[in-house]
Amino acid sequence: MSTDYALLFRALLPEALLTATALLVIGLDLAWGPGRSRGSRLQMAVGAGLLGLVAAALVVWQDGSQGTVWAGNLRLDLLAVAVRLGVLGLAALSLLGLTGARASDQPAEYVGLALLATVGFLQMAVAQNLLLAFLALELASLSLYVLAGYDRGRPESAEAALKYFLQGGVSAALLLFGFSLLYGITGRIDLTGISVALAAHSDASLGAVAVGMVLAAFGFKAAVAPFHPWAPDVYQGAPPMSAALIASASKLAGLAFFWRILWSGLGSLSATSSLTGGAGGGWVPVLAAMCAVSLLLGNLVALAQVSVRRLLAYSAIGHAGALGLGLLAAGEVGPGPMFYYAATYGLASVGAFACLALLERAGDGDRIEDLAGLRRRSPLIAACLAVFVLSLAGIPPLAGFFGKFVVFAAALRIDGLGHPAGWVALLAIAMSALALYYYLILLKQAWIADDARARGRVDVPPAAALGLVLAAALLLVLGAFPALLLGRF
Amino acid sequence: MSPLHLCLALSAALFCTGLVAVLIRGNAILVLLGVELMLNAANLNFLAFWRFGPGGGEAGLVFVLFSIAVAAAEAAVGMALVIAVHRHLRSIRIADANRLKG
Amino acid sequence: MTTLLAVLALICLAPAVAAVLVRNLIHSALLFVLAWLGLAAFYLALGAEFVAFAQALVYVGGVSMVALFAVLLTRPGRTDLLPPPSAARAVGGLAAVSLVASMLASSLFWSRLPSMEPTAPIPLRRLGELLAGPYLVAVLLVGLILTVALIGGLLLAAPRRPAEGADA
Amino acid sequence: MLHASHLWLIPALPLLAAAVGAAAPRTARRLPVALALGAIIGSFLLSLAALAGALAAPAAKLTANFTWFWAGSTAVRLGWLLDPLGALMSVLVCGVSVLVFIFSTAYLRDDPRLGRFFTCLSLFVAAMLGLLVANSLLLLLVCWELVGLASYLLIGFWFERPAAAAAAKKAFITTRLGDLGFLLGLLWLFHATGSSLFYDGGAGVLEGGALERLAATTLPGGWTAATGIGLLLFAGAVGKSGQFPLHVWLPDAMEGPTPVSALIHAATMVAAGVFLVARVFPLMAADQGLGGVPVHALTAVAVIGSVTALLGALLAVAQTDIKRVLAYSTVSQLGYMMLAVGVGAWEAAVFHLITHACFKALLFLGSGSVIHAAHHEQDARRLGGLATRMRFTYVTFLLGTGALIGLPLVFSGFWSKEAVLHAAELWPVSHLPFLAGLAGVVLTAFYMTRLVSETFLGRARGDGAAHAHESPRAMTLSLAVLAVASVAAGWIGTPAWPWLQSQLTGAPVAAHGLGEGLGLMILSTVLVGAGIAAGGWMYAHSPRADDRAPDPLARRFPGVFAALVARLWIDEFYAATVGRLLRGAAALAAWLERWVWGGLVSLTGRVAETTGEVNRAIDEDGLNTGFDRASDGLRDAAQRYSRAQTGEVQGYLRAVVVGLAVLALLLVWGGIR
Repeated sequence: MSTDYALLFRALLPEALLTATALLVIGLDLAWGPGRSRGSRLQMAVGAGLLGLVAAALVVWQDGSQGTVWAGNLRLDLLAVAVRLGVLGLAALSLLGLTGARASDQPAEYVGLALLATVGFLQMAVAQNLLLAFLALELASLSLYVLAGYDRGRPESAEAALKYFLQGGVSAALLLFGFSLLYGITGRIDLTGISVALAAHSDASLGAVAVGMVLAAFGFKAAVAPFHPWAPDVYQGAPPMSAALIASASKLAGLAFFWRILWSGLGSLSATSSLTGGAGGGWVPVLAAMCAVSLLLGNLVALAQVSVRRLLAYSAIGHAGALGLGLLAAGEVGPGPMFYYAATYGLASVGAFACLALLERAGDGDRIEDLAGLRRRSPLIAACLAVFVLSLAGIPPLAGFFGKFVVFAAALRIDGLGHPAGWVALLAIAMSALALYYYLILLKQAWIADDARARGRVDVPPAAALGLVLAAALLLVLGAFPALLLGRF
Repeated sequence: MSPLHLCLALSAALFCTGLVAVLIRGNAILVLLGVELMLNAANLNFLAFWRFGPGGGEAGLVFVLFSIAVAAAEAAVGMALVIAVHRHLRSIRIADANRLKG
Repeated sequence: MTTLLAVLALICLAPAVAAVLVRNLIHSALLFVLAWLGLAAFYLALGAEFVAFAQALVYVGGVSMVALFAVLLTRPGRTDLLPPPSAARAVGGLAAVSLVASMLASSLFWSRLPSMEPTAPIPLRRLGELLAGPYLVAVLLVGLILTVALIGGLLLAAPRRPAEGADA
Repeated sequence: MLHASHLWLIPALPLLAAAVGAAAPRTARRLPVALALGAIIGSFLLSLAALAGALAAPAAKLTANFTWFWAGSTAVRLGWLLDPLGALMSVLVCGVSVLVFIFSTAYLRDDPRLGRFFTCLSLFVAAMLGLLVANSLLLLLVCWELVGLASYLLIGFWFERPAAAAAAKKAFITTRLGDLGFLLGLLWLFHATGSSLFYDGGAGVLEGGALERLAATTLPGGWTAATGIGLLLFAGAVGKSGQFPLHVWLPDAMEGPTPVSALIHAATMVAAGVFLVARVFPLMAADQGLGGVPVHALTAVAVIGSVTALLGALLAVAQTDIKRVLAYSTVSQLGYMMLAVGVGAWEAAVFHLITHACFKALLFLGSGSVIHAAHHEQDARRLGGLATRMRFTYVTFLLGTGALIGLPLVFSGFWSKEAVLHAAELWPVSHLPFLAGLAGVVLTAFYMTRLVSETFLGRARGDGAAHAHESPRAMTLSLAVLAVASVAAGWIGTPAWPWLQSQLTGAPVAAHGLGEGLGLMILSTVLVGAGIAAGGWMYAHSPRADDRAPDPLARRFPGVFAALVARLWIDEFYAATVGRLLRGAAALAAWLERWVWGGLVSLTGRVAETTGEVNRAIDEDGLNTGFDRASDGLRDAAQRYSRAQTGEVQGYLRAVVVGLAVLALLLVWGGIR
């Protein structure tokens, strides 16, 4: 085992870099920050954080996939590399967006916590046993709770964080309980061992409870109904870039995480032949049902929202249904479509929240009417917002369309309509028409409606502008050349 | 009743007790402690399966050590959040935190 | 063995249930501490001395202290007695919990777990080797988690300085 | 001669123009205009070259395919296709676009957003051309959606008008309903054949092997995969081409500037649906059905087409807005085209598509000329007497009318409509489409006579009409060219010399002598005459005195006229059914929510309350009007549901716990083993 330390260090180098950067950022701020303006402290923190993220990404890129390390406890396969790069990129965009958000009292700690959360995401992508998985998830979650409550001037932020924390805590307890049952049934905590033991024998009733609890935790992480209620409140109350992290990087990492647990670990309980065979359910039809409810509920309720952020939250619940569908299909066709969808969805979400952050800094509320006249107040934000929203709506040739296309095609490829996923794909397609309606409302306000209050131009700091343009450009490029992502799987 | 079943029954009972605290107590601190109780129930499961379960190995025991640490961290963050909410609302009634809805 | 465990189980469960039922916040918190102590004793009986020690240390020494601090800091002032939960919430909550309870009970009832000979307890030295060996990554992660909790807890709970309030 | 691998140049030119135009500074107003004109003329020349290449080998499907990306082990491939259908359509679209662009330079001369208008137009044309030369259903869908997006921008171009913004949204959303079918069909096809290429040297989806497989795959209920996919793709065409029951958006879309109406809601965009059905005709006809008669998918096309042809003509009768009359007329003519495809004569449909594009563009531009001259007055009741003031517009408009109603022997519409009706007559399944087509002929003649009489004859009944002058040269030039085309475009497909049909099918079509179709020609001539006579008798003979006088038709048949004015209450039907269904579902959902959230205690009270809610919702819906109310119903449902999110976190947790229990129950019930 001891000979592995060098290998282990190499595998964990990105995490080590991020941790060091996080501590460095906080330390530098303590030494250098006092007496300086919030703006320059923020710039220092963001700059250092970006350097750390880029360095980590370079390491991940350089090393590529290394198979399993540390006695099989970490798995650095293609998906892991892709998810790690994606998470690092989304975190970097969030930091860029942070420069356009209302400055907080303690910017360095914010960046430090965001980097530590990213460490959690990175680990979620590679963990191969239940213990590491749980710890990685908790590291990410705890950081996100704090980030959600970071805006200490607004009661909404504290409330959102508390609600997020309570639901997160309960689902963490559920997940831990489910893990304990899995351990009890199989006597193992590594995913390979669990899947081998489950295939040989499984205890029907305890297994069902364990799977139910794992699914509930997945539902929480990805905001799939009926485990979604935290999402609208947190999206609305949390500081915008915290919400962006929760909506993008956290979801991407969560999907990879549950892909590993559900397919590598619990794959033998999936019963993909399900309803047609009549032999028995498994968790696939149940997850399909969750996705269906999520698609219906998210897209329907989004129609009634007056707050842009809540609208994005409900639309996220709808998207979570599609993401879950990608997760379902991933057992059959590999994680490529799921990853593409999650990554491009994350890009659009980060972008949209960065736009909102800029507007909020300019003193606007987050109601849909507040977008009015955006075209005149800042053509850049309006144009980028249009790209993000159209991508979320799934209009070709933006990446959002191909995300939908590959996921639905994958879901139908399992067994056409002979499989529940096929029917959910149909529902998802129908819901995308409904979704268009509320997305158009956003665009109409931003592009067509005139601003009755004649507010001034919105100031866009260069770094934030860079983030917006990068995200929009990536959506365009990935839409035109999906092979850049899909070709890697 | 075998010791294993007894342990599992206790764990299920603790889990449900914690859940009751989470769902019906109006006080945010008690809700947090309820979550802690649920985590404890899961820990108990691990230990019981470690001791009496089919697989053997030390994984269950070690898992509990880590999850106790995690529970402590969660408790700390949770309490801090309760204090943060209290600063704004002057209340730790969980039902008072209902500004965000719809 | 079973008898001892059963007695200890009651010692755990009774204060936990009481903690959920009593109206006084301080009493409730203290009852929770009692339940955790009972659980530590239960772990001891299971042969997990180190875990029992950790449980006692972390929960009785740490979590309950944090909880009491929070109680004192956020005290409503006039009374510790909070209004009882509304009937609708109580009934709704109990209905929900009873669903879960019956789910757990039935799954336990139907489970076919083999009854095995108890595994031997693990000596402390071996535990140390494990933590430095296969579980090293987990130790590192827990370190980070505690760091986050420390930073986050301080940030969230610290009072705002008046200067900051002015321009927020 | 243009090689297939260079076909992408045709859409690329306008796309480039749009991109540069969008980036141009606002002060350079003329730059986007010049770019757009140059690009479209370039595309026109290129498509002529492509047509020459296609006609050199009409039966060959010249393709240039390439792999776009790999999804796992599946290659997603795209490509370009050069065949007479695509090339002819490209020439048509480019040709009409050139004229409309020229017309627009004068029509919108004073609009401050002229540059933006041309940028959008270029984007639109680029998407449309891409759609025509695509050799992949996926690529076609991408362009199809871009066409929709561009049309959204163009219909809503005058976004200051709430009606324009609403119409743009309605058009986008209604067509998207059909697009769902399209997307599904695409996915299914991709799933079934592993390809989305039309022609791929024998491996494409429209070629032998794949077609046989699709026709042999049967679903429960005896349908074949070919039929299912065909119907789904047709759903997309129904939305885009304004077929019943998704035709409601097209008349509203007339809120856009008139050149837009001419280009996209008469000549090109709405034709995309017909083009799609013609393109995938081999797939739709693959299922041989009963006794060698292709019945399944094509029957639906024929039925929908007939209904639309008749319905559009009926609804046009009672409209007073010039552009709305023409819009419903477009709906009706598109119905004819679908009818023709449905009865198996897709080449006749394309023929009618070509002639219709010419004369409908002419009519729309003519109406634009009138509206421009009459200071944006477009209500026929307040026009009148323009025949003398705008002689050139009047004459060209008359020529367009002649083509539309199919005046015999000279006008293009006569020949193309004759081809459609001839095919319908020979359809072995039913005679109803043929009869519907004949009825449409009378109605078309009637409403067009009414429109011409009200607009141009009699005396001016409003200020706008009284002070009208002939339009500028750029406008009349376009009118002149289109007028020539409207008359002459029919000569390439007469029964005596069916050149067009031969080129399209790639096999010589025997010229049937005048004898075979003579009866039909005489019949339709008589019907046209009857329509003109009735219209002339009612409107031209005794024109209304002023703008408030009741419509002569309303005087004679008040009930019928009222029904037509209310558009046969189709919008109301949507509101009553869709809206009511949604509200019922919403009430049910709200009831369930409250039950879970609020606990069992208040159950009894809630039941009573909710029953009342449902009753109230149903009552209110009885009074609702308008298709748009259906979406209000949806929003209402959403609000009810949204209220269930009370903001109390313990309520959320209750939902979580109940959800968990349900999951476990489902898992146990499903039987985890």
